[in-house]
Amino acid sequence: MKELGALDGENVRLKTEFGEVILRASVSRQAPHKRVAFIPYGAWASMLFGTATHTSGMPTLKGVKATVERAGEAKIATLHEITRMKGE
Amino acid sequence: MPELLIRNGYVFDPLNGIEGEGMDVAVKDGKIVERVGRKARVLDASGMTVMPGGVDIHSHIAGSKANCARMMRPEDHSRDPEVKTKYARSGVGHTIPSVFTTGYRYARMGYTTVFEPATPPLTTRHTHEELNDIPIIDKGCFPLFGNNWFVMEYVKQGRIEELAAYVAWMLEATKGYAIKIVNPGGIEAWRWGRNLRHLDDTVPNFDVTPREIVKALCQVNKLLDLPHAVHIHPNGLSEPGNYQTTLDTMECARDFRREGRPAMHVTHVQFTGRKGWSWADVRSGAPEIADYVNTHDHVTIDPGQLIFTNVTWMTADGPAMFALFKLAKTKWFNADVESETGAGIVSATYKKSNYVNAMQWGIALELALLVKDPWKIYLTTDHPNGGPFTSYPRVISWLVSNHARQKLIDKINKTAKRRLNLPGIDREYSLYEIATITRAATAKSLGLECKGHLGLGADADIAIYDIDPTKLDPAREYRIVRRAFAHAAYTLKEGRIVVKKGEVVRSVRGRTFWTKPKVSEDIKKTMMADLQSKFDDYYTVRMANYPIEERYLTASQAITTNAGV
Amino acid sequence: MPKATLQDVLCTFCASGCDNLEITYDGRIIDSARNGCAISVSRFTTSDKSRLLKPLVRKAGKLRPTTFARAVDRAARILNNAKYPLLYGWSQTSCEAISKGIELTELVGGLIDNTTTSCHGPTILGVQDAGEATSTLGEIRHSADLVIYWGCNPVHSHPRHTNRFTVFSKGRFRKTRKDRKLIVVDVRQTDTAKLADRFIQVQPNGDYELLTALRTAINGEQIEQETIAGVPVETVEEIADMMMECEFGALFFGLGLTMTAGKHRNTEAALALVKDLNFVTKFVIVPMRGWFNVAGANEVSTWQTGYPYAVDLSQGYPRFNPGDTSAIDAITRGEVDAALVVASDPVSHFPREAVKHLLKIPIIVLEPKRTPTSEAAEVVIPSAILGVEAAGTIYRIDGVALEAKKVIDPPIGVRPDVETLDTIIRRVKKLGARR
Amino acid sequence: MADLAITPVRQFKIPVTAECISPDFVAGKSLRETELTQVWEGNRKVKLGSLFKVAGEIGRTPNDCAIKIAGNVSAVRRIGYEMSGGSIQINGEAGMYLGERMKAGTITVTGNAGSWLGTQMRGGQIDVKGNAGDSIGGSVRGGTKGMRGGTITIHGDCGTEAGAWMQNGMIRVRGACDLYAGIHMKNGTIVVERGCQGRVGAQMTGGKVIVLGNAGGVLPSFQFEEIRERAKAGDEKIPGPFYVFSGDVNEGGKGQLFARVSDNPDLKLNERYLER
Repeated sequence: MKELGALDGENVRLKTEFGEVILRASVSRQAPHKRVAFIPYGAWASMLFGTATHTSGMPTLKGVKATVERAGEAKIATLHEITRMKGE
Repeated sequence: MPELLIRNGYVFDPLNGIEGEGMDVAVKDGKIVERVGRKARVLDASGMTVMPGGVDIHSHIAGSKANCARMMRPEDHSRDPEVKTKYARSGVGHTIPSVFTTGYRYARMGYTTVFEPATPPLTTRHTHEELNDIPIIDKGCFPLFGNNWFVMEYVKQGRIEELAAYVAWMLEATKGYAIKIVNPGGIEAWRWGRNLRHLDDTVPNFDVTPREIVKALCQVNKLLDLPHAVHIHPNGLSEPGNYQTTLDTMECARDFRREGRPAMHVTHVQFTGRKGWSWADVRSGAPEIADYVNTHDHVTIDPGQLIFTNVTWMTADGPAMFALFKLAKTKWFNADVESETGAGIVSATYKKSNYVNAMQWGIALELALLVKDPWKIYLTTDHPNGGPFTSYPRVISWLVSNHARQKLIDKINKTAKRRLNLPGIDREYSLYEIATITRAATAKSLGLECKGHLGLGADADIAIYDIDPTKLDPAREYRIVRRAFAHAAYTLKEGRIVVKKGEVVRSVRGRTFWTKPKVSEDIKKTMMADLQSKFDDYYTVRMANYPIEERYLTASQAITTNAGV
Repeated sequence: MPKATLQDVLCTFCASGCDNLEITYDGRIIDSARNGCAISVSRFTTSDKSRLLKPLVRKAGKLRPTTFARAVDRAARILNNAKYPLLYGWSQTSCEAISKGIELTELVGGLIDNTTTSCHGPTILGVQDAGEATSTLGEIRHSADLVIYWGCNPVHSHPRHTNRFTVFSKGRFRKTRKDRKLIVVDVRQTDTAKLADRFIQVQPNGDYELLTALRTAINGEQIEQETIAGVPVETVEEIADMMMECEFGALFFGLGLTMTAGKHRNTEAALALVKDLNFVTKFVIVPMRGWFNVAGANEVSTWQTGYPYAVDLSQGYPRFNPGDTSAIDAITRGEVDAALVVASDPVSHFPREAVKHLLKIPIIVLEPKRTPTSEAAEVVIPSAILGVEAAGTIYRIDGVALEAKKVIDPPIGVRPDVETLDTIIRRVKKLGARR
Repeated sequence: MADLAITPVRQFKIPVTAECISPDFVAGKSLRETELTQVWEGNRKVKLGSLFKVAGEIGRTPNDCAIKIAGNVSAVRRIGYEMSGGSIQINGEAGMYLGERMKAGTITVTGNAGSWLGTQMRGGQIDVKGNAGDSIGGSVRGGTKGMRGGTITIHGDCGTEAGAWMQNGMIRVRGACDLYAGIHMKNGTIVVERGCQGRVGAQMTGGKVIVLGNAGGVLPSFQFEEIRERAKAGDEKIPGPFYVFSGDVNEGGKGQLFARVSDNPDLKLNERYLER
């Protein structure tokens, strides 16, 4: 968080090769884990995953390379908006 | 259900002493009856052999072990699929068939009753879910007791009556049929990566010996008057020189014989019937074991015939499976069950050229040929350990025809051929004897009065094979015998035709047999107090959730016995 | 109806199978759920507003209430006309319902897959190559003197795991915490790691290298690298010694292995490590299965079709090859033309690309509560909540079968999945399955 | 060689299983017969003729048959199943299980090919101009025997587990490989010209993997042997120099891993093991 200059509770934008999403950042209670962010599963996190399963049926849902930046005023999408974005 | 008359078949019904007489069999409401009306449907069995439906006493077809093996071996399934038809669900086969395929493939061979010989009590709800799904055949399962903590503690304290009450409670709780012992004490030693080799070794932390466990449970079997004998897989599986342990184990049951009924059944004796000191020196212990069985009436056996094909070893004997895995170096699965038993699975292939495999194949056949009384030995391959149950017709061809045996003997490992007694044995089973070891004797051993025979009141489970016993010489035309037993002309289950010309034409639901020994209340009360005080310490499930309700079995058939305790 | 209490009830959250819950209820309202963990309480609150109470069918773009018969008919027609339907979910419904699901899949010629495909599917693929040395959880409580949690965080995911089965439990041969050593391996110091005697921080996606190094050390071979996945080689040797010197070791692993790069090969390496350890001591391995009946979905699918998940029955017999017949792959390639989703929410949890395709095809949903998937569906049929409003069999982490109990009646008109599926099957048969 | 043109009538979405598109199946059949052959499209049995236009002539024996497929058949599985001669030319995208259990003959693909290409193949040639999927030349699920012979050449990149459980034969990837190239390999040779993601030769028991380009590190279960000037791939000698590792020691493996020195600076510290 310090490197980012982000404050606890501030919105950040996460981007991976497959998609991006705005989420609220908070200091991890189970730190230190430098340069690693943790997101609970769900509609928002699944915006960031690819579908390649390499003959395992399982997409890569952990250890995914992502960039994090402060999102300024951008709002967090509602569940409805997230589903609509996935449909485009 | 319409009445049915099976006309003019050659009937083999060993229990009622009928050997190939041309006669009719009348069926009404699923039972064999004296006669039927004129409008009864007629099934012309002229020129064909009519037998009771096959009864398999020992075949690993259901439960947590079988399912872990299925899950672990997709390569075994993809080669042997069954496409769905109008009457039959789809499935997969070879060494561990899926449940629907299991029922259909048994019915195609004219088998109508099969028992799962080893279920950990804690996971028996799983076994019953699979048994419920297996179509057509009647069935049951044997819960494992040989390494159970409560059993070993009662044996240590010598409280046989409480032990009997505990076994009665467990049989009712798990809806099990008979007492099964596997490597008594040895699987408890496997908790620390060790095993027990002999009957008088001591079980760590419990201070009892396998001999004491076996004797106590044989005594309990008698006290509870259970329909079947104690079904045991002795210590020292696959160890060279373990035939002596088998003989000593048989000796334990000597004074628990019951009038006209044996006290012990030793299973897949081929795996524990070896003389010699090392793998390179395995010899056949069959003559000694056959001699013991011929000269005593308190024990019966089944050979666990080996087939030269790819198989899946599967037994509760965890330590033995790990030892075999170190030799086979294929896939190994192990699952110990808290305070009760264990399980081990290894995928393997039996080769004619391999010395030990060839000896195992020979020992099993020697047992079948040297035991004189067909009521004391039953046909099994300990499916899927020795081979899949679908290979029973091939085993039958080896038993009825010395020529068939000799052809294969010439192809096996030369040293094994020299050291086996098999080449010198020319006994050939008659169809009557085959009918005995595949249905009449097994039904009698299991104590199933309505099975394995065609007398009045028996279940109308009938197999009709396209063999004319008056014209066919099984010894010469063993291929015809093999093909006939592989694809029954007709199989009837409780009077309904389920298989025609080896194909399933109707799927019916089979019943699950279990025993319910009646024990006196006061003994039960003291036992229940022990159980309630220790259950939460020994198990991670609550005692209230351990028993399986009778409604859980889609078609339940309880056999009650009056315990002498 | 006076207030009543039910003892020894099974919790319907995770696969630990805690079956000593005490539920007090009054008519159709549950008052309290005691003896379980904090999460179990939420599983027994049934009256929240997102509850589905009426069958819904999409007309002119909007989901409108309809009768059960009409919803079943619509569902049956969609599945019957599809050329490659997917029947997905199954991990939070009963084994009896799963059995109906397989029958329906065979009838309509489709693909049946459960949430294993995005959870511990790689574990099973690993077992199919390397085998598995495991045991029921009670054996570990009684005997384990070394416990390892690798890539899992039971303090949050399986809250009572440590005090029912491992370091805080009371076993016959291990009575207290000091009779056991606890090692935690994770990419961060989780709350579970804070309980550990040794915490090993591994770099993300480095599990395979670390597992391989441990095997090399246990096989007595020389490791030539200084650090493996961020762990110094001396630590690797130390951990290897701890594993070899224990009397009975237990390795629990979670999605840290199955979801990171390497997937089924990570789990295979862990299974092989435990297999190697059995040559020197007694060791078992147990996956930390998620949903309370995901193991049941594998068991039923295996005994009926021979395969644990991702089973293609479209050609009249079972075929299995994750990557080809698994839900996420088949959907992403646009092969699936209809879907039945039971007790699961793929629209939320599937990767975005897969959801894009899923939203293009007609979806039938059997679900107790509204979810993004039910919002996007053609047909929605409410289900009674298993373990609360309906009884049925489930399988615990270690394959022990237990019975989920029915505590209260479901809302009027809401049926258990097994009944709904049975009705759909009969309807499809009446429509005359073509094949 | 008699040319048989099989052209998809549309872009298939529902999976099609058509192992009948193989010289062995069509050899000696009439065009009519071939068109009437039943194939699966999803859960429907349809005539081959309804999915593909079939034109040209069919040779009497497999070796006389040259099948030409123009268009995207990425949804068609098992083309060239167990073929023992002749050729298949796919101008476009090929599907999964291409040339599974193939004994001889050649398959060429101008576009990309799917996963499980050349599974358990015994001989013959497969040549893909574009990229290939995962587990090429590998085994079936739960099986322990991959390809036994023949050659697979991928001009683009290929996915994970190339040559899994490989028993023998040759795989040459002109592009890059994802993780686990040569996993569980028993014998045979794999050449990867533009590097791998890593974990090369995991759990291999024999055979040889030659990596030009960065190998993505070496597993701790491999031991550094020496630096060799050249590596032998079949009858070809590939100039090095190469770091040579042996493994996988966890499986008692005698496999060899060649990583070119110039592309693998991260392996430099192994040079300290060289005797001065």
